[in-house]
Amino acid sequence: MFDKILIANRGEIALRILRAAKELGIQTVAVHSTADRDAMHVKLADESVCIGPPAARDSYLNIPALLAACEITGAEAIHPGYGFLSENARFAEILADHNIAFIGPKAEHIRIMGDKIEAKRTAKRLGIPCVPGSEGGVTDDDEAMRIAKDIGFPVLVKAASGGGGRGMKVARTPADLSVALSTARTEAKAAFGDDAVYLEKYLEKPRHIEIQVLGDGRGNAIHLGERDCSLQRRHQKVLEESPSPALNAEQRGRIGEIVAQAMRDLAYSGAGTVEFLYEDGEFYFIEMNTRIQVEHPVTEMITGIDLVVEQIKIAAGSPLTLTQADVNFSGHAIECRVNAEHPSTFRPSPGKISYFHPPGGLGVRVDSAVYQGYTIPPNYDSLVGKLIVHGRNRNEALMRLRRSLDEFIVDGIETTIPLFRTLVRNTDVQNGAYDIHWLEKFLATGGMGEG
Amino acid sequence: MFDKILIANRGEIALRILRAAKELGIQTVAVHSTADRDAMHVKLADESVCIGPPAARDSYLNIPALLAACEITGAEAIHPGYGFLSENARFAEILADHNIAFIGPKAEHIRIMGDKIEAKRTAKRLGIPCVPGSEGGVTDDDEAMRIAKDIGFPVLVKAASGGGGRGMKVARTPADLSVALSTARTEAKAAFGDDAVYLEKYLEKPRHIEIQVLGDGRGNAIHLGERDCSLQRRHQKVLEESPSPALNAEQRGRIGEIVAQAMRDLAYSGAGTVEFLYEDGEFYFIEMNTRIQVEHPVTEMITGIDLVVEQIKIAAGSPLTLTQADVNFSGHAIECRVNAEHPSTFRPSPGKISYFHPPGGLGVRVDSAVYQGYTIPPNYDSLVGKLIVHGRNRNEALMRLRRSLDEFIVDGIETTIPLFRTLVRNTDVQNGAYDIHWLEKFLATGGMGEG
Amino acid sequence: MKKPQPKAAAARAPAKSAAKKAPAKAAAKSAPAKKTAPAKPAPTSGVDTALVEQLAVIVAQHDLSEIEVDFEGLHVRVARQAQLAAPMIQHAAPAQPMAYAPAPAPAPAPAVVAPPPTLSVSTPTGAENPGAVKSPMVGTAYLRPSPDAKPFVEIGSQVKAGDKILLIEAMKTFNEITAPRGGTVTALLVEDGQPVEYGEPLLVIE
Amino acid sequence: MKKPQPKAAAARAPAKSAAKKAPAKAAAKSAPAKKTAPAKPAPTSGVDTALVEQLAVIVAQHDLSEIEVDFEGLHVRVARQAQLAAPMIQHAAPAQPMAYAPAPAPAPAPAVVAPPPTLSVSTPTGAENPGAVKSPMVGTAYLRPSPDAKPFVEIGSQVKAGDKILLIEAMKTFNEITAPRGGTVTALLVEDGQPVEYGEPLLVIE
Repeated sequence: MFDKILIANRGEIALRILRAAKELGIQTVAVHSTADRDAMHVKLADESVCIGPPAARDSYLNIPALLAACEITGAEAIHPGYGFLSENARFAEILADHNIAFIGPKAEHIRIMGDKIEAKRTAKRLGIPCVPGSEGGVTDDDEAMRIAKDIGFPVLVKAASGGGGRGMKVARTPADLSVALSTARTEAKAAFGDDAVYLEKYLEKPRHIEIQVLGDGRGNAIHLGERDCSLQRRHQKVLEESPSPALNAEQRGRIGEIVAQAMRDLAYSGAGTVEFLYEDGEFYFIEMNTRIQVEHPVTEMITGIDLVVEQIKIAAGSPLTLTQADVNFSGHAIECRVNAEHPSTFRPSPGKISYFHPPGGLGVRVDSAVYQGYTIPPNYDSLVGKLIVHGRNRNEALMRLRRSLDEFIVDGIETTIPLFRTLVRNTDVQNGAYDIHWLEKFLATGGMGEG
Repeated sequence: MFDKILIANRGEIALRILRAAKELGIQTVAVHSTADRDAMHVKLADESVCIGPPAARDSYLNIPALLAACEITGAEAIHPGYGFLSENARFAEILADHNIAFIGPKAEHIRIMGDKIEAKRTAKRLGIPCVPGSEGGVTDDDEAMRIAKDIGFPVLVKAASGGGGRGMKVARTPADLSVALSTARTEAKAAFGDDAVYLEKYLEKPRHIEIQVLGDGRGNAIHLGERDCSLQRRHQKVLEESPSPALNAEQRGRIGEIVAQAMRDLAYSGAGTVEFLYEDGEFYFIEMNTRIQVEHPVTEMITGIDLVVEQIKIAAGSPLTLTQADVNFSGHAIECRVNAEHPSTFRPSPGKISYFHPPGGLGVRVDSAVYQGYTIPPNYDSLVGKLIVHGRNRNEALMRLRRSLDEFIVDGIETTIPLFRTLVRNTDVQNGAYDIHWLEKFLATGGMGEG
Repeated sequence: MKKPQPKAAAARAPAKSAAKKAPAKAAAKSAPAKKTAPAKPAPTSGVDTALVEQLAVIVAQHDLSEIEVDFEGLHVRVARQAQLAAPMIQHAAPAQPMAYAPAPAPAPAPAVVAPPPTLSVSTPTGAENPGAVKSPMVGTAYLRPSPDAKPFVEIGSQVKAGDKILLIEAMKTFNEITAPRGGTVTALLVEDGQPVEYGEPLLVIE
Repeated sequence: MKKPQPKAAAARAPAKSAAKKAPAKAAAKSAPAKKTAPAKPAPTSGVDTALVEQLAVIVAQHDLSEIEVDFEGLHVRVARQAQLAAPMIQHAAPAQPMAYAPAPAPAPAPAVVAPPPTLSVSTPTGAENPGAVKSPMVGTAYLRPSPDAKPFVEIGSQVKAGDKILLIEAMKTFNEITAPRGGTVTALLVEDGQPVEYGEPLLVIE
């Protein structure tokens, strides 16, 4: 096991990593920018090193500074958290060159999963279900119709060189296809100078469901069930829960085992998440995140497994001691990401926290790196903290979430707590009847009563 | 189910009850003395009623005021918490006369268990193991010797009318007995005017182990395992854990089932705790507490069962829906009672909390009714809050306790947090090698380095 | 840079935040014993109350907590709860006596959001009338002996000490509340049939 | 008494505690300033209240908590709750840059107790010399080009802008640190071979 690790991140995840390290009896080095000298994890760490000015490229993304910090403190390993350098394959390689352990997967797996096309190709090869579609660009209308019928309508016609929604058309029925094809081609030609399009199954109201995995790089891998992260705003997850209200145990076991087997075949090492869209009982691969995720506590609460501790153990060379049979799902967990933002306009609200009182009691967990008197700097993301509740069933978790949200006080800045107070009282949320478009629609139709 | 309950208590247990009620969707009435108008549960309750001046006899023990508060708010039930009126059989009867539900057991069971002699007689009748001893006063030395040999040495010779340790002598061997008898008789005669003595098995280094039970008053009852509360100072529990480091699953199951069966025979209703001394594999009944206990969260953490919710459901007339098979013990939990006291002299330290920052993260629960700016009044007990940790095993729980104690900040008053920081680093505590005398000895021999 | 060795040492010193605050606490304790000088002191016992008065002015003007003078057998100590203390108390205790945290509607009303809770320490309402008669018990206040009868008192009523002024009913028992002193009823603070808690002001006799 | 109906309404209004606290905070900040306006006390009892007054001004101006004077049989003690305000301000933003929370020894040393943590916001060290040259990187500082060589600079050295003054080694690379301006080296703040972090003052050129 490591004697000392360096935490190359900030905010709540830095504190999360510090807590795991302390519980393992490992010394901690906090590195921080000048904007983060008062961060809680800096105060709690055994050692701290200022590595640069506020701009992330000069501090948290500054690889030479991180290496120098390891050198002067003697840290043997770096935990990258999420964001920043956590999915930078080159960083993992550089660390290897310097005999510093990277607490994350192998560089090659980071690289594969960081490339959308390569990731999808790998997923297919490993038997992970993907969105059905044409293999490549389609130029012939008859071929397009044959493929579309094969996939099943509705289908999405996408510019092969596209992005950002331009050159995308939906054909709901065979009759719509030729118009969709010609419009998409025209737009694609205009936008990208290339009129090649491809076809893909169009999902009307998918949920975002992701599978948490752990592998030890030696061919052992397990899954820890799913998280339902369908409540999103601008592709940012807002509230996550597990189990998903949409899945049953049989479905969970099936997709979980497919993913776990894929990770065994890959000899994947560390924690990872395979993300899917889910509709009508089918899963469609989106991407794989080769790092710990913001919403990992949801899985920890229902399995009792400390994912960050497992990451560290694996990076230190331990084989996975957990088997799939050791993973028991108990109860229901929900996480709310409390951001320093206006609860309906989402305008960022950095600044000084004049009063901070987190909720407590049975089944309530708060992962937050703020404290009363702390100033949230404007330089980074707006996450104030995560409120995670656990109950014996979904209803108990919802009631617990409601009462703990009502106890939570963060004064001096605007936060999204009022948004969650509204969501937990919403019938659709209570019924689990939401998809990835639900929250945007709810907000657009005045769900928060304003803006 | 009740629509509205009144919480006839204060401090952390009042907040605990409020949280359970909110999670059940029940309206809450907080009653409080003038000293507690700023209490957190008063601020969070749906309604609050000031029932009297600071002295408990004029407020929290003032039955007419409580009845009047029910009358003007329409509360249908009263939760008494612990202490105050929680084990007052007459109060339970008066509430029944006024058609107000008492969230606790039947008055007759409170009365039986409130009388030491009656409690022991009942325990024996129900098959609960008791400390072996003479049936009553012993006057004849030969009879005393016969009984002593039957019990097994060492034996304790106690004044029949005694109390407070006067007239108590230990005979370690048969040779000591006659001196012990005559000394005890002389002391007993002088102190109580009655030289009758009785004999009892003397326990050298017992542990305090208690069994949590739930019954529905209809003959259904289950046990929820044990709590080891051996770390005590002046008969006050300081740190509690479950499972006990001294018991194995077979012992737990055996004593648990004895107690559960006794509660079935009694048709006991609500939550209760049967307390034992434990030595050399044997249990000896001390007393039964017919209420929720301070250390109940330890059991909640390893079973996932909300004991206060169960109390309320049972009082509302629900049959017990949990069966013994539903009670699964998962991991290990430890509770520290953080008091407003000097950590080595235990001098009370009421006053204003100038900074409060509870620990967070995985497996950490804080049950506290204080907040920054709150003044702990000098009128009541000194409990600031309870820190409860849960881990997959005892070692994980201890490491988690250590790191969370190191994060816990309560400024402005003295607290016993430093005592726990020392205890969690103590080898005996780490090994679970302690009995009910351990902490007193540790403190007396300068374990805290001072006083 | 924070390093383990120097830190442990450095930390131990400033760590005793409680100790640091001790002098402040001691001061705070002595403060409430605010022996402020009487407004119009007549010279008594040969003690120069004019001096006391002057010291009192100084102690206030300069926002002091205390002045002590020993001179030729005269010992004078003037203490005061300094103004400075106020913002501190307020900071944790904003002057908003009604700022209790609201409860969310427990009924599952979909769109109703609980207003944010606040944790603050209430300050006794300074505006409270010293002539207020407070409820000695929890119950329901009645202003008249029976529904058809005239009220015991009205605004403007003259009362003598011992006069019945109200009834408070608790557990079907009607408790007579009598005037603690004579005077004129200048305000009725409760309505007929209103529930009252312990210490709640009922009416004002001036 | 708090009742559901009026409460919901009342609570919504005062909920904005952040706004409420603003004036209190402002007061706290302005408070230490307002101890002027000396009164004009006439001497009484032979006690020199002008002295008391002067002491009062001093005690405030210098943010003292207490002055005690014994002189020819006169004893004067002037105290002020200045201290009270200080811990409060500190509490949100203490002027103690080194008050970071100490880490407990992670090695399982049975009897070692972690010093209590503190959470406080550091203020930039005001005492920092404007002539300080700060480290542009993390690494190990060296004062001489090689172990046997003479140091680049010593206290008293005259330097021109661009002169080599230090090396900082990171990843086996020695980075030359040059003087940002000319002047005299008046302080060396690091030792040879000392690890330095970003922004750490290395030496002072004045």
